[in-house]
Amino acid sequence: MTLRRHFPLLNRPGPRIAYLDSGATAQTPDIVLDAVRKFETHSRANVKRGVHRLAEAATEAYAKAREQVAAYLSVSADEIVFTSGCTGAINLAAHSFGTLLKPGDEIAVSELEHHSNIVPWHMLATRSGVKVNFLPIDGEGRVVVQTLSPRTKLVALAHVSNVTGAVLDVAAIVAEAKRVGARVLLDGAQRTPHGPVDIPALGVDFYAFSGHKTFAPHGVGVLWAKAELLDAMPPFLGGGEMIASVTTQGFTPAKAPAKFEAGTPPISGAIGLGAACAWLATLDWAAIAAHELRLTGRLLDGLRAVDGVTVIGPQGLQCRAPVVSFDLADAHPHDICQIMDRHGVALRGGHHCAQPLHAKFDLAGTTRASLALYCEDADIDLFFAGLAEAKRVLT
Amino acid sequence: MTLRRHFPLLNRPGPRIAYLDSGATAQTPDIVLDAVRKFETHSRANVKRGVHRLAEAATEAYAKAREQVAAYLSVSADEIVFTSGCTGAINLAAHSFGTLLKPGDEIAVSELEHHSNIVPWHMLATRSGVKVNFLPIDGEGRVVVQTLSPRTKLVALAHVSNVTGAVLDVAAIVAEAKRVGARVLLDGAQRTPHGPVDIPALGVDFYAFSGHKTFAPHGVGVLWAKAELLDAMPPFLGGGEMIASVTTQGFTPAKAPAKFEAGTPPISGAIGLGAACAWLATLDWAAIAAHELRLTGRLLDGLRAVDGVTVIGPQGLQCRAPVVSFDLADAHPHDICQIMDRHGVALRGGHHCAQPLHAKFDLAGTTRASLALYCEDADIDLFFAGLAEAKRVLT
Amino acid sequence: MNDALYHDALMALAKDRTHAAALPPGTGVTVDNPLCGDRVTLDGKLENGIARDLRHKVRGCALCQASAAALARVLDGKPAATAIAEAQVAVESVLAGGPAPAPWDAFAPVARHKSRHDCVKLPFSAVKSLFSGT
Amino acid sequence: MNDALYHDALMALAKDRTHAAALPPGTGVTVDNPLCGDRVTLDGKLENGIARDLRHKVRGCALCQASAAALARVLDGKPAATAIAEAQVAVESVLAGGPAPAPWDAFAPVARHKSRHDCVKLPFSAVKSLFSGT
Ligand SMILES: Cc1ncc(COP(=O)(O)O)c(C=O)c1O
Ligand SMILES: Cc1ncc(COP(=O)(O)O)c(C=O)c1O
Repeated sequence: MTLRRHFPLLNRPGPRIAYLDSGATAQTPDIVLDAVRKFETHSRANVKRGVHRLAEAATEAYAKAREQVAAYLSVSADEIVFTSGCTGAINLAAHSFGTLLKPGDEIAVSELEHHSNIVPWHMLATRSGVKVNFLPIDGEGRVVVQTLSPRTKLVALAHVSNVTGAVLDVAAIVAEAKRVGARVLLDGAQRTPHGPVDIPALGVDFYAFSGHKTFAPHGVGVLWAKAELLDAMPPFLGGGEMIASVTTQGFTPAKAPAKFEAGTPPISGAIGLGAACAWLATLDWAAIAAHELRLTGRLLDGLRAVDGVTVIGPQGLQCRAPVVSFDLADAHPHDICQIMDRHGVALRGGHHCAQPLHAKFDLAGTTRASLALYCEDADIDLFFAGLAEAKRVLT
Repeated sequence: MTLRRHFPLLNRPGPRIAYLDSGATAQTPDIVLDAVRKFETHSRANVKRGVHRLAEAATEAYAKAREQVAAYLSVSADEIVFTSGCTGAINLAAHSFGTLLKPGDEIAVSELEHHSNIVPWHMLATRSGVKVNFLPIDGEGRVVVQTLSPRTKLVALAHVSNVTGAVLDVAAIVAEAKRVGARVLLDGAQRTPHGPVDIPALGVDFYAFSGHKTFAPHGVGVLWAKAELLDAMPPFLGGGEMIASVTTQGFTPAKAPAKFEAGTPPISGAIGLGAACAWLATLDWAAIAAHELRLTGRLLDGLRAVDGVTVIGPQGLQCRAPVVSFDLADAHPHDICQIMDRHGVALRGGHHCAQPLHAKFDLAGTTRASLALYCEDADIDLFFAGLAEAKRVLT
Repeated sequence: MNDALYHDALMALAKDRTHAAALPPGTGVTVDNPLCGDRVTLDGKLENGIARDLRHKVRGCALCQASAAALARVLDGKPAATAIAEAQVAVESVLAGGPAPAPWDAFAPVARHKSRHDCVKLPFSAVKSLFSGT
Repeated sequence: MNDALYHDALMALAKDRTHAAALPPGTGVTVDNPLCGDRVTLDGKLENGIARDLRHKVRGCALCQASAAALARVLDGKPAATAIAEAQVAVESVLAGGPAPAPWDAFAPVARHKSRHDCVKLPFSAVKSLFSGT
């Protein structure tokens, strides 16, 4: 693999950085940095309404970004809403779709969700008397598809778990949701960094993800929703650009996606995300997937051989993304991460914003290695060298 | 003035760009671009919870940005909430402070507000039965400070109008608000680009502004609020990083400002904004203010001399920011802007997200020139050359 | 064709008052472009499919004015369905940078300015809405 | 002082079980750091201002363990008020990169790692809360 060379941070002079924290924030390639820099130095302006040449260029670049993101997801550009991030996207859905729900309606999430796909629904429950149900997870950290209550109006689940790496059985969930007439929202934060997503083939209704985990800038994310839903949903945030008209008496919202993009959008972030999606779309994903899976296999095999290690998540490679979390005897994840850092290995330790999942496994936290397309065997080598040292010092 | 040389877009080879659209989005200096690039190539990672060296560096840079912004406003860093923009900041206030209000409580805005400081309050009114009152404006486009209803709980006003350039009489508003026990929110979007703001001296309770109008990246903004208010207000968006704990039953929010920063924040944007504030704090604002005012005077004098031109806003320079909007006979603002663009002049035409103000003056739109510290006499020369041509062609 | 948007032929159309009228509220149909505030009111009738008495009132930019004038000119006294279809083809061609017969050739420089295309198209929405009931 | 955080002196403190105990829920006081999940439970009593029977239970990282052990060691049998104040001065100095007497000198390498300072400070919150009622 030679993709690593596109990432300036990973190619700085000095000892190798084994960046195994891509699940938190992925590194960003030259092509994205250049797209953002070009905007800032050649066409920086506000979008929409402006007719001078910079405003026209900015508006076109922003529109193109929407097309590039849409193409990555095989959907139509006017179903793409740019948000502040995946969290912003899920909150938008919780508010706008949430206002269409009635007390007594139910929403299903799972025990493995990221807090960003739990707390907005807890808040909606408090606001509006909707009930939040939690689908259980099995011993391998996979969502168990259960019979849904007939009052379920929405099933909101992680496409890929940010802790266990388990890939959701989307077909089974969509079938069960259809049976009870519920909509399906996928939190794709951990899925979009691993290749284009064919949303129509998935058959879901909402899809949310973040720019910064998909090799693009921080501060931008996406909510995709079916046009009919975007039309039916009231706006969430109020402000400039999301209106057709405003008086002292009230306002009329604009059409989607503008209706959901109040105020000046994260223009440079969206342009960076568009560039990232366009670049990712050119890559050989069969090869990358095989590569990511092989490295994941090395992690799983190597961890199995270490006394006192338990992998929290699927033990095999089936339906699995390159995210591996583990517990090492009594050692605290922060201590493990700190020692690994001295070996140049970037890991994350803690509850990974998934306390219910950790409570289920009776752990305060785990240590997580999460890979991306730029990871190589040398990173895995460093990981195991660091782990041996951590084990020696801490246990 | 030599500040222009710091702005790469304004120094591109080729004919001069007379960028008079800073009220929409300001240009960005090298120092901000470099700060962002340095983050992306040297310490890109997610903030908080991470203990590897990149995460530590990112967390420190993000914390430093908060300090830099706080210093620019003379407030304490833990009263600074990073948001997606000024619109995001006002929506946060409308939701979180809004939930503390009761039906029958009143909020005062004015007829000159930007839609971002109207629509969130209209939406709050619909949600919760709060009433929105509009303070009138006078013939010069200034808010008239009137006796407030005793039920007023919040007065939310633009510190500087994005159409008329009028600077609010903050002391008078704060005195009247205090009299009825109302809080004061200032929308500082058009104020922060013109020098440090001494918030404690203003005596207000909330302050909102945008990064991209303050020479920093898009996709970031700030809500400042008094610590006691941040403590009293419930969170707005739910997600990672804003919680102390989460279970399947509910959640406990973290302390402010984390409580209001759900999910991964706009890290690079905040770092850019911090760098911008730190740079701005080093400049000679007495000189810049005099310079901006002199150029504004040239605009006002020159426009007065053109047959058929009406300036919408204060006719003099007293309590006035460098924003000048005008109407030219029957010519449509977009036509004016388009012709000006051929002269390299970037203006904005339309309702500037202030339809109630334009309705008051019985206009569909105006043409606006908005200045920043990098503007020079040559820009004003180009403006008048272009305007003569626009007048010749269009009227 | 000149690159300047506001060349003489276009401004002549924009200032052409032949079919302009001070239509009181409630007359004909009115369409809006909320993005730029343009508003077109159009009135007229069909007699055996022939468009008659076309009158427009435009609160909008020169491009919108010119487009409304051009449309009224090519429609008045013609079989509406065909004339509208032909005008539509012409305007789409010219906005895509292609050729078009007079008076639509006057809009050629607009092709490069995507943000202004809607200004030219607004009168087309109005005419379709005006004659859609028939 | 070694640059490695987890040098022998620090790990010896972290593994020092002298004052460790399996405190059942409800014993002593418990403080949390929600950011990293560390939790310290501390028990003990004051006799004429002298700290006695200090016992800690830490679910947390090695730094937090070591700090709890060090604190129990320097407090047990000493006048609580002065000993806590001295320990506080020492730990603040060492985390700011300054000098400190043993056992606090073991924490010197933590100075460079701001994200870990709270781990060291958590047992101090516990002890202040434990003895605040007195
Ligand atoms: C599965 C999952 N969902 C949601 C999020 C939230 O994303 P963000 O913090 O970028 O809004 C994350 C990342 O932290 C995640 O891993
Ligand atoms: C006075 C005023 N308030 C609020 C805003 C909204 O700012 P933003 O679009 O950056 O959220 C603007 C800018 O458009 C403004 O000029």
